[in-house]
Amino acid sequence: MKQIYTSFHEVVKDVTDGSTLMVGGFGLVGIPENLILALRDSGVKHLTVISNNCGVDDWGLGLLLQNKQIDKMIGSYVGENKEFEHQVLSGELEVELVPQGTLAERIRAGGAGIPAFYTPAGVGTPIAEGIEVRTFNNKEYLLQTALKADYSLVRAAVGDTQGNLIYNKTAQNFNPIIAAAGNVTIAEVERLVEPGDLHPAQIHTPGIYVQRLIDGKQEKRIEKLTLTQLA
Amino acid sequence: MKQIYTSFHEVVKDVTDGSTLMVGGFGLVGIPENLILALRDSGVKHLTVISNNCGVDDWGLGLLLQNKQIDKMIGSYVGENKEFEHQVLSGELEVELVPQGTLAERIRAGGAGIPAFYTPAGVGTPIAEGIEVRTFNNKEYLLQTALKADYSLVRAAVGDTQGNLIYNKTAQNFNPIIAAAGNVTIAEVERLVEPGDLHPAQIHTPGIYVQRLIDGKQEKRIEKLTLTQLA
Amino acid sequence: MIKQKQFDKTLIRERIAKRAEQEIVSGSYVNLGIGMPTMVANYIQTGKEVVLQSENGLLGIGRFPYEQEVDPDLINAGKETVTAITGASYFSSAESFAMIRGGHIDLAILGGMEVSEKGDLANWMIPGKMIKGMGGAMDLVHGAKKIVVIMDHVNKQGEAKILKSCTLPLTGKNVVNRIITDRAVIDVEDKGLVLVEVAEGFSIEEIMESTEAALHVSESIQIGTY
Amino acid sequence: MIKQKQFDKTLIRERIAKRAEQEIVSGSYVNLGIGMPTMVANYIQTGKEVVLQSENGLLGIGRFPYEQEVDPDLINAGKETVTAITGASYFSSAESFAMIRGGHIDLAILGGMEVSEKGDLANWMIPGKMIKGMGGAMDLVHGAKKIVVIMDHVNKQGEAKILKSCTLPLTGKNVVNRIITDRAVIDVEDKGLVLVEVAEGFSIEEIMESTEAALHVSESIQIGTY
Repeated sequence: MKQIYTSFHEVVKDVTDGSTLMVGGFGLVGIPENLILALRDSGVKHLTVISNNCGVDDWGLGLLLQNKQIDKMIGSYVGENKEFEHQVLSGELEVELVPQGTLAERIRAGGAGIPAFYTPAGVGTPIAEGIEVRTFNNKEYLLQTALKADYSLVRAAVGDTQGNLIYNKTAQNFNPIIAAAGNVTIAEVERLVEPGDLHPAQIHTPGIYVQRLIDGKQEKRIEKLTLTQLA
Repeated sequence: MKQIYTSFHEVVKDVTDGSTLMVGGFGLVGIPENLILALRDSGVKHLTVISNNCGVDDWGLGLLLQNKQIDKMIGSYVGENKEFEHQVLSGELEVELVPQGTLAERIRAGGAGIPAFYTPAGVGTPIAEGIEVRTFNNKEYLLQTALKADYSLVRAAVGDTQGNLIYNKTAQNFNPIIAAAGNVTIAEVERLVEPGDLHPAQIHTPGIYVQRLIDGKQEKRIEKLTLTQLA
Repeated sequence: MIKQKQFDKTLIRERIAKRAEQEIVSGSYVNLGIGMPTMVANYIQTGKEVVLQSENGLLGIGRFPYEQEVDPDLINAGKETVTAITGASYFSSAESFAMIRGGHIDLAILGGMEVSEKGDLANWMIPGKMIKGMGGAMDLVHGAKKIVVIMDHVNKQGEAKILKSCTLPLTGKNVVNRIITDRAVIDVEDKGLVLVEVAEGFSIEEIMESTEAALHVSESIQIGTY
Repeated sequence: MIKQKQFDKTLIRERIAKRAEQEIVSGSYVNLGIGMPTMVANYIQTGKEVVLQSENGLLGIGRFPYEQEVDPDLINAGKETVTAITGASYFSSAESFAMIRGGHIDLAILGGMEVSEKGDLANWMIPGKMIKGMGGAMDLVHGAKKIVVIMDHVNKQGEAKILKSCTLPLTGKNVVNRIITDRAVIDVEDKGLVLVEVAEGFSIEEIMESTEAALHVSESIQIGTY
């Protein structure tokens, strides 16, 4: 039922200029490394990218920035990237900053058929400009609308050929909600298995949300290695 | 950190007349059987109950109906219960019928700090009476508000003493969202285990949502036994 | 009326269910409503890959269990004991309706009391009778990519159920894509209702007569297809 | 100014973090912001049962890993490699912020640039400087049951950071419950700011002078508590 690919080049080939992409991950954890590399190589341009962060200068979404493939970025924290700053200041890159919980909920809403919802985050702050404020039970909330994508790129630890996915530890993060919010969802998995190999109650992303699968080895760069020293 | 009870009588003792309860389950599957029995025995009255269904005449929430402990019921389908019909017609019982997906989302919103959201379910139907209609992208939606409860009663297959819960198969249903929407959440578990016995990535309800735990044997009545006959 | 008597109720339901099965495309995700729609599963042709969703939190409904397989915690939305297929997944009711509302289900086959020529559906309450509730129907009609309603063409009194406007309270407005009855297959299009198939033993005229709503006859209409 | 010089920066941060640790009640769920708040974890007294939440989807942050334990897929919200405690759970970002926004976190300890006498907090952007983003701060200030802001009492120029009104763009309006600085503990109450503790080496007058906002002095004020 699902399209199983073996070439990263092929699996992103139909992503056209001007597409809106959602990309899973928090920092460099849980990012679809190989799909991003394939997009860099494809040279697709004028992308709108929805992702919590924007990689670092030489890895993750930072690669697409370097290559000037992104026109607009929607995220919550983009501070680890000098090229990002440069392109914003020069006006090449448009940025929409969204509180992280609002970003997560807007993406979930996109996948769940909820067009809009109210949330307290951002009331009385610059991000409330131009946004409807409404009071429920004497507290103010902002109206926020759903986010959807033409393509959603996610990474899972294990996936079966029916599209069911399981994520590893905090590499889950935005991946399950992004998987549900894409018109076409492409899952890069570290290990591809047969249906029945995953326990039905342990699946984080049911297969219905995934259209394409491909397995690929992960580099898994560590942004900030912090250790407890053996005494 | 959690209060572990051994008496079902004790664990529901502080539920007072007039409380709002959410009760997990779909049909008779995943209902907190022993907590309901304890509420029947406690004789607490004038309850508002939020639950997808209302049990059958002699089991589940039907027991509280029989005992005239429920003043108001919020659910999506209440058809398996003659006493229910009788009390509605006699005006003893108030009913609010909510589309099942709207009910699930209102409960999720209650636990998630979302005061209200828009959904297409019910547009142009009797349930839209008195409800705000709003258009997003040329489609009409209804505004729906969050539901919360004084007490949430859920049932899980396994729980650890930190409150982490795992549900069995379709006994999950409304239980995880109800667990998150109660001011006090009481989990009846079939098996109580130690922290570390559950895999952190397989937990359906993180312990933060659960205040009290108690283990109890389940009867698990089957409403409609349907079999494949051996040829 | 005479022709309807030729079939007993079971045979009529079987005829409708078998025709409805043809709506299911291999590789799709389908939700079958409670009652007659559930029967459609019995007729799914071998070789078709179909994943059935159950709104109580199961993607991948299997057959009914053998006696020794019964798990009281594993039911479908009709509360019947079932099994799960290989590759199934379980989830909460919130996730289940996120899946439905979010447009991820390809097809929902639902029962109907009345359908209007605008595609309005009434299938959940009869004023004056006890109201049991709408369950998941109001979410399904807005969520699934295609909504097929299956029902008898006329009611017990022989009156049309496909109407200019529904007389019963609605489940959803302008939501039905196709109606399949024991007599005909009718599509809901922008211009109105279009008769696309007539069942064996009926004529176009008989369908017109037993339908209150105006019917366009498709240029490619097929007669006696089922 | 003289007194501040007596401490080096590390010692000041340690003093604040240790005092902030006293805010943590045993048996509670706590979110520690990035930077100085994260340091608070180092001072949690033995015997206190505390579960630390990380908004990237972890309930139960443990210590930093030994070298052989490092898992690149296991980080905290500051992107540092961590471990998970026994009884931890992992979940999605949507679930994580449902947990935060839904009021399930007992306490959040956050850094601050400015706090106003109404409890407004500014801690995410300085106009004219590169805007990195607010991350989860705007959700945390509305979600956690208690918000404690920890920061230096004055900025590098010696100017007050506790103001009548914030000059920087806000993170949240009327959200702070308590401010802990290197010099004092101040509560935000309906009547305004209330000075409840003064750190060792400072007088009430010195706190007043280095605070722009009006300060009520608590009847039960304690001097030299930390």
